[in-house]
Amino acid sequence: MFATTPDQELLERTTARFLEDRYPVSRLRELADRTSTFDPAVWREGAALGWTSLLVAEGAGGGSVSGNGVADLQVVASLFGLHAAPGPLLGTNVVAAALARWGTPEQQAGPLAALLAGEAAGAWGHATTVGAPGGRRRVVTATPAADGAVVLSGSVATVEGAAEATHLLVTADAPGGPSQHLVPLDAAGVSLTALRGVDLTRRYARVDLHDVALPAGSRVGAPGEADEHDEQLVDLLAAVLTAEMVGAVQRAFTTTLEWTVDRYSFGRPLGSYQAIKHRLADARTQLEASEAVAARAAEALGAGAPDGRAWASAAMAHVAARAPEIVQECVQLHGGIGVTYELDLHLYLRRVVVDSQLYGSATDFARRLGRLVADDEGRAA
Amino acid sequence: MFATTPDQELLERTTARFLEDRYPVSRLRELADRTSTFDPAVWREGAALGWTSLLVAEGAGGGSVSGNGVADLQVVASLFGLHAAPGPLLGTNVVAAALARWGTPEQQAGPLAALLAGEAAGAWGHATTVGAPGGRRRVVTATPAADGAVVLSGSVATVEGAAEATHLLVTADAPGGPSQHLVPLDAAGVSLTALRGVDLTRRYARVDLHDVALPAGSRVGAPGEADEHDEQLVDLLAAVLTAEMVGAVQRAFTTTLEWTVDRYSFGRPLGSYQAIKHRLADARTQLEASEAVAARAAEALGAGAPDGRAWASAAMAHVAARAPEIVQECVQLHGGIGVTYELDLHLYLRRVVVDSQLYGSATDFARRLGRLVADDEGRAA
Amino acid sequence: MSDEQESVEEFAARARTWLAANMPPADPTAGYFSFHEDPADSQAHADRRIAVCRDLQARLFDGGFAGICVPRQYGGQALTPAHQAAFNRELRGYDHPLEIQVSTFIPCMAVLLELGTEDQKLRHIPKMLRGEEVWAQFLSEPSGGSDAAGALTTAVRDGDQWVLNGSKIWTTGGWYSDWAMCLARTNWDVEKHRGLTVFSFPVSAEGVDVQHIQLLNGSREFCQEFLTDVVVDDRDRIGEVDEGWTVMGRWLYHERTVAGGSPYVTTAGAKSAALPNDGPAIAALARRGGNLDDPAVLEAVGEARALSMVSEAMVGSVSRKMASGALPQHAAAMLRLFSGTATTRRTTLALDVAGHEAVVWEPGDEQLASVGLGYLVRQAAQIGGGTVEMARNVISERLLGMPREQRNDGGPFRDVPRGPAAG
Amino acid sequence: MSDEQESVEEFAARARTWLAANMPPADPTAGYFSFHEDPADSQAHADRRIAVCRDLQARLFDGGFAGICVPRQYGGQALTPAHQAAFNRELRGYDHPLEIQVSTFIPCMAVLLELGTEDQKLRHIPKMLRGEEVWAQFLSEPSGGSDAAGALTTAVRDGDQWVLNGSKIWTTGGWYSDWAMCLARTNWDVEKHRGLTVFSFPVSAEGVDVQHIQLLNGSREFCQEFLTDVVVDDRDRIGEVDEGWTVMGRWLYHERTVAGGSPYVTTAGAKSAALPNDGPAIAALARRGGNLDDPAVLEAVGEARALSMVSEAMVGSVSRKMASGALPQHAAAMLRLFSGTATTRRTTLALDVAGHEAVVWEPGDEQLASVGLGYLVRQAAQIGGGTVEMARNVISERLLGMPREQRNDGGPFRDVPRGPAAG
Repeated sequence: MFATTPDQELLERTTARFLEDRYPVSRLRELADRTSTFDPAVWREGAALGWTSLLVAEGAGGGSVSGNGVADLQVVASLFGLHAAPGPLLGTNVVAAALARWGTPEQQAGPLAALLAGEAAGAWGHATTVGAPGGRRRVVTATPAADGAVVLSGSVATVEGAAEATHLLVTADAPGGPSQHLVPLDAAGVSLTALRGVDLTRRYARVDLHDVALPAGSRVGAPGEADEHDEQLVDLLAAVLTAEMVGAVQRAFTTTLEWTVDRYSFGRPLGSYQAIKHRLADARTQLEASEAVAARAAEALGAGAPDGRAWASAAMAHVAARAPEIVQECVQLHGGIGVTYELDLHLYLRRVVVDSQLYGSATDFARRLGRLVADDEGRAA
Repeated sequence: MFATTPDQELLERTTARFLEDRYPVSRLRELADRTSTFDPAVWREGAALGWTSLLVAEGAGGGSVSGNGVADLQVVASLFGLHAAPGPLLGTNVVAAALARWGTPEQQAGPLAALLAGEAAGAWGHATTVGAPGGRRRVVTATPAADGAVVLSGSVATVEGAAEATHLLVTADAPGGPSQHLVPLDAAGVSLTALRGVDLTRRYARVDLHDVALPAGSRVGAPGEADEHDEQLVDLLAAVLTAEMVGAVQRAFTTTLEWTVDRYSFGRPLGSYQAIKHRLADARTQLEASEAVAARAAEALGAGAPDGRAWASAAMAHVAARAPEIVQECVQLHGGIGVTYELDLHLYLRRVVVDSQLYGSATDFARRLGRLVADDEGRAA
Repeated sequence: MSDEQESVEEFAARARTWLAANMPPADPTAGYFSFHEDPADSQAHADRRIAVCRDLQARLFDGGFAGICVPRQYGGQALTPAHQAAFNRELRGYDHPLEIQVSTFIPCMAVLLELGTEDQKLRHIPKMLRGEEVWAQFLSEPSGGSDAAGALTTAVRDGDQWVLNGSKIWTTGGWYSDWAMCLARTNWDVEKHRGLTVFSFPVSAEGVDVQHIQLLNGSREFCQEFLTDVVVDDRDRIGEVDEGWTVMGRWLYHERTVAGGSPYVTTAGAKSAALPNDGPAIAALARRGGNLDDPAVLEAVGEARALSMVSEAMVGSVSRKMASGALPQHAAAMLRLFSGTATTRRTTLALDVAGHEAVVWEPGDEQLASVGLGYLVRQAAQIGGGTVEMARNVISERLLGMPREQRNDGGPFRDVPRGPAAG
Repeated sequence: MSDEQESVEEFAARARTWLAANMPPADPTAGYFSFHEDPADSQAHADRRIAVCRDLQARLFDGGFAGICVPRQYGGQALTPAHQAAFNRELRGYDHPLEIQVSTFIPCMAVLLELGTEDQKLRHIPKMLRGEEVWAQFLSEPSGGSDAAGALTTAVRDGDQWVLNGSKIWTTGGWYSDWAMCLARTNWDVEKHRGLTVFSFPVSAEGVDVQHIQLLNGSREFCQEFLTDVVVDDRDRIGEVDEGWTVMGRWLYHERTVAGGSPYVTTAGAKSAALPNDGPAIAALARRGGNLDDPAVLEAVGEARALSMVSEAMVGSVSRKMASGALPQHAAAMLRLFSGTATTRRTTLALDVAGHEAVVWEPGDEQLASVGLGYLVRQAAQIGGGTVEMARNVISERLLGMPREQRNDGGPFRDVPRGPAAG
C-alpha cells in the first residue's frame, strides 16, 4: 500500500512474504491463548529485513531504504496491520528513534545497536497527554543521587511488550524539568503486572518502578526536553499507527467486498443491492483518504517539514475516527457471522480499535491539531 | 401530528385551516421582503383560536384544551413549522407563562390579559446560558431607585419580534440576585436595532436599554429567582421548538417523498433506488423519534413531573441535531433545484436551522442533560 | 364446569400476596453485563440461570399463575390479557423466569395454541407451563442471512416419518433446550415460500448436533445445530405439509410481540436504569477516568441518555399508534431501526469516553472490559433479530409505499441463484 | 517557419519578468465569500469580475502567454504542458482570469481543438484566447438530474440549419457568456445515447432567453436558458449528427480536468489557506465568539482542518496513482465523493461553532452571514458537478466491479419512462 519506490516495493514484498509465512491466521489464533506472543527468532529475522533500523540515521547504525525512514516504516507497519501481526514494532522503533536522535554515544553503541540487530526489544512508557483530559498522566519521578545517578519511582500505566522488552523509555519529572530515561527492565525495583486487552496478539503490562536506581548516563536528551521529545515521538507513532490501521482496514475491506459478491440474498448477490454498493463506495473512499493522509504525514515528518506535526495530527484525527467505523461496517455487511470468533474479521477490528485509542484517540488528535491551528491564528492576528 | 384528544384535534383543524388561508407560500414569499411580518389582525384571530392562552392557568385567564397546555401548544407550534408561519408565538407564550406563574395580580390583569387577548405581543430577552460556552451572556443590570423603582441598563442580543411586541421579559443582575423584569418596549431609553437572519418571516432585533426607568412592580418573581425561572422557560421553549421543528420536517419529508415518486432517472423512479429508499427510511424513523420525544417532553412538563427538565433537554438534544439533517437530506434528494430560492423547501430548512441554534444548540442541550445525569450520579454515589 | 371469573383487581391482590410469599427479589445487577473474558464462563452462567428459570416457572405453575391466558385443559388459568398485564405489573421487583419467555412461550407455545393439533397441545403446553420443556427456534440458516424463507434444511417423507438434514444457526441456548420448532423445505420444485413445512422434535433426538458459537465478547449462548438424518414423527409436524410459510406468519408475528403486547409472556418489562452504555453508565466511566468535567464528555453522556430516552418515548408512542391503527404494524420496523442504531451509537460513546482504558485493562476490571469487548460486538445491535437493512426495506416499501426491490427468487426454489458461497 | 523551442527554464524566467511588469497582484480576500444578502449584488459582482477577467486574458494574449499549448495558427504558443505548468507556478500571487478558464477553455476550447472543424477553430479559438469570446456549457436540463444523456432539448434539421427548442439549466454565467456549446436530441427513435448531437451558437441568438437562478445564499450566477426556435447553422454543429455522445465523452473528460492536469488552463491553483469553513476560519469564529477554549470547539477546528488536509493529500495521491495507472480514471469519483462530504461537514462544523450568532446577525456582518447562508446551500457541495450518489455508483460499479444498477432506459428514447414529473 505505502510502497512508492522500487526499494520500498522490495521491502514490502519480503516483509509480506515473511509475515504470511510466520503469522498465518491459524498461528495468530494459537498465540491468542498464550501469555507471551514474542518470538525472538522471528524478531531477529525481521530486524534483518530492516524493520528496526528505518528511523535511525546511517551514522547511528540504521538506514532507510528510500531516504525517508518514516515512509519506509509505514510500508512495514501497514503489513503488520494487514496480517494483524505481533512483534514489538512500535516500541522498538520509537525507542530506537529516541536513542538515535538524543542518545549518548554509549547508548547508541549499547542498547541501540542491540535494538537494531533484533537482539533486544524496546518498550515505550508513553506518558504524554495528547489532547487534554483522558490522556495518560505522568506519575514517574526522578530523584538525583550521587555521581549523576538517579532514582526512579512511579508507575507507567499501559506498556506494550514490556514483558519481552529489554529497555523501557520513560519520561520522569526531575528537578531540571521532565527528562527521558532508559530503564533496563531487569533492574532492581522494576515489577510488571500483566494486563488484559482487546488485541489478541499484543501483550501489555503496567510497569511499577520502586526506587529503581539508575547509573549516570541513563538520561536520554537534556533535562527539560522530554515534553518536546515525547511530542516528536507521538508524531512518529501517529505515522506508524495510521499506516498499521490502513493495512488492517485494507484486509477487512477486501474480504468484505468478496463476501458481497459471493453471498446471495433473495436470489441476488448481496453486492447488487445499491444500499450496500454505496456503503462500500464510502468505505473504499475513506480507505483511500486514510492512506493518502497517512502517507503525507510520513512525507512531512521524514522531510522534517515545519508542518509535520499538523500532518501527523490530521492523519490520526482522521484515520483513528474512520478506520474502526469502516471495519464495523464490514462486520455489519457480514451479518451475524461478523460478530463471531470464528470469522477472522475481528483480528483486524481488534487491531484498529487498540491503535485508535491506546496512544490518544481521534478526538485527542483533532484537539491537538485544533490547538496548532488556534495558535497559528493567534500569532497571525 | 401532536393531537391526541378530540379537543386537540379540533384545535389542530382550526389552526391548520387558518394558517393555510392566511399564510400560503405565496404570502410568505411576499413577507420575506418586508421589514415587518406582523399582522395584528391575524394575531388577534389566532388568539381567539387559543394560541396565546395554553400555558396560562384558567385562574389567570388562560386555559388548555386537554388539561396539558404544553401538549396543546405543541399542536399549534407543529403547524407553525408545517406552514413556516410568522407570528410571535414563541415570545408571547413564554412571556404569558412567566406572568401567569410568577406575575403580580396587576401584571396579570394588565399585560397578561392583553397578551391573552392578542392585543399585545410578548418578546423574550432570552438570556440564560444553556450549556456553558457559546451561550448568550447576560449583560443587563438593574439598579434600585426610590420607591421600589428600578433602572435597567444593558443590551439584549437577539430578541425575536421585539419591534412589534409590547413587552419584553428580560433578566437583569440586581443587588438581590438575578431578577426578571417586564419592560414596556415604548419606555424611554429603549432602542432597537433590526438584525438580519436566516428565517424569512421572523424578525429579530438587538434591544439596547439606556437607563430605562421602570416603576415599582416591574419585577416578575422574587429577586434571585430568575435563573431557575429562566430554566423553566427554556424547558417550555424546548417543548415548543421541538414541535415546531417536527412540523417543518414533516412538510419537507412529505414533499420529498412525493418528489422521489414523480422524478425519474435512467427510466426508473428515483424512489426505486435502494440507496434513496434507505435514506428516506432513516429520515422517516428520525421524524417519528423526534415527534415521540417532543411529545413526551410536553407530557412530563405539563404534568410537572420531576424529570421534565431531562425530557425537555433530551428532546432538544435529539431534535435539534436531527431535524436540520433530515431537511438537508431532502435538499440533497432534490438535486440542484433543492438549493434554489424557487423551490419552497428552504422555508422549512430556514425554520429548523433557526430553531435548532437560536435558543441553544443540540450540543448545548446534550450538555445540559449530561449535567443532570452527572449530578444524579454524583448524588447516588 | 366454568367458574365465575375473578376480577382483575382481586386477581392482582391475590398475586401480590402470593409473590411476596413465594418469589425471590430481582437482582438489579444481574444479566446485563454479558461479557465473559473466559468464554467457558458464559455457558456455565447460562446453565445456572436456566435452572433458576425452570424452578421459578414451576413455582408460578404451582401458584396458579402460569399460562394466565392459556385454556385450563392445557394447564393454564383461562383468564384475560388484562389479568396477565396486571400480574406483570405486580411482578416488578421480583425475580422471574424472563430468559425462557422468548422461544418457549413466544413464539413456540403461541404457535402450538393456534395451529397445533390437540395431541400436540396436550403433550407440550402443560410441560412448558411447569418449566419442564424449554423450547428453541431452529429457524435461521448459515446461508440464509435475512431471508428466512430461503431455508435449505430439507425434510423428506418416509411413511409416517420425516428425515431431516441441514443446519440451523443463531439458536439461543440450543444446548439447554428440550424441544425445537424447526422450519424445513419439503418441496424444491415449487416457488420458495410454497415448499416449506414446520416440524417439532426433541433437541436430544439422534442426529442433532448442537455446537456453541463464540461471540467476540466471550458469549457462548448462541448455537449452531447440524441435523443429520434426524427422524421426526409426522404427528410432530406443525401445520400442513408445504404450508410452512403460513405457520411462519404466526411464528414471526408472535416473535415480534417481544417488544410488548403478548398475552403469553410473564415479565416485569425491561429492567430499568442500569443499561450498559446509557448516560449514567458513561458518566460513571468518566467520573472514574477523571474527565467528567470535559464538556465533550458531558455532551456524550447527554447524547447517550437522550438516545435511551428517545427509544423509550418512541416505543410508547409507536405502540400506541399501532394499537389505534394510526400506524400499520410494519411501523414496528422503525423501532427496530432506531434501537439498533441508537445502541450502536451508545456503545461507541462509551468507548470514546473510556478511551485507552477500555482497550487494555487490569485483569478483572469488568466495567472497562465490558466497554472494550462490548464495542467488538457493537454491530450485533444492528444484526440480531433482523438486520437494520431489512428494517429499512420494510419502512421504505411497506410504510412509505416506495417501489419494491427487484427479486430473483421466483420460480422453482431449486433454480433460485444461491451464489458461489452457498456452493 | 518553426522556431527553436524555448526551454522551460527560459520560458519561466521570461514569464516571471513579464508577470511582474504586467499583471496585478491577487486579492487574497476576493472570491470565496460568495454570499449576497441582496441577490442583485451577486450579478453585479460577477459582471465586474468577468470584465476584469476579459482584460486579464487580453493581457496574457498580448504578452504571448495565452494558449500556451494551443497551435500557433489558432493564436496559441505551441509549447508543451510543462511550459503551461511552469507558467502556472509563476502565476502564484498574481491575479489572473480564473473564472473564465472553466467553460471557455475546458471543456469548450479543448473540445473544439479535438473535434471542431478547421473553420470552427479559426473562428473561435483566437477570440477565446484574447478574452473576446467567453463560452458557456448548455448541458444539464431541468428534467435531467444526473442523467446527461437524457436530454430532451430537441434539434430539428431544416436544410443547412437546425431549429432548437428546449431548456438548459445550471449554466454558470449564461448572461455574460458570448457563445454556448449545447447538447441536443436529434433522433428520438433510437437508443438514448445514439440520438444526440452537439451544437454551438451565440448566446445572443434570437430565441435564447437567459434567466437567473437565485440560490439560497443570494448567488445569482447560475442560469436557466429557454430555447425557442433557435436557429443554428449546420457549420456550427460540433461532431457528427447523432454522434453527440462521442463528443460528450471528450466534453466530460475535459470538464473533469478542472481538478488538475489540463494543459489548457491558466491558473495558480486553488487559492490557499483562507477557505471558508476550514480550520483557521472556524478558529476565527470561535475567537470572536469567545469559545475557542472549549475543548469541543478545538476539536471542531481540528476536524475541519483535518478534512481539508485529507482532501489535499488525497487529490495528490489519487492523481499520482491515476497518472501511473495504479488506479483507473474512475478513481476520480472518490475525490468527488470525499470533497463533497468533507465540505458539507466543514460547513456544519462552522455553524455548530458559530451557533446562534450565525442564524441572526447584525446587518453587514459578512463573516457570520456567510456561515448561516452558507449552511443553507450546504448540499451544493454534494450536488454540483455530479451528485455524490452518482459518484458512489461509479466507485462501486466501475472501481470495485460490483453489479450494475438495473436501467430502464434502453430501446427508443421516445419510449423511455420519464415519470409524471416530466409530464
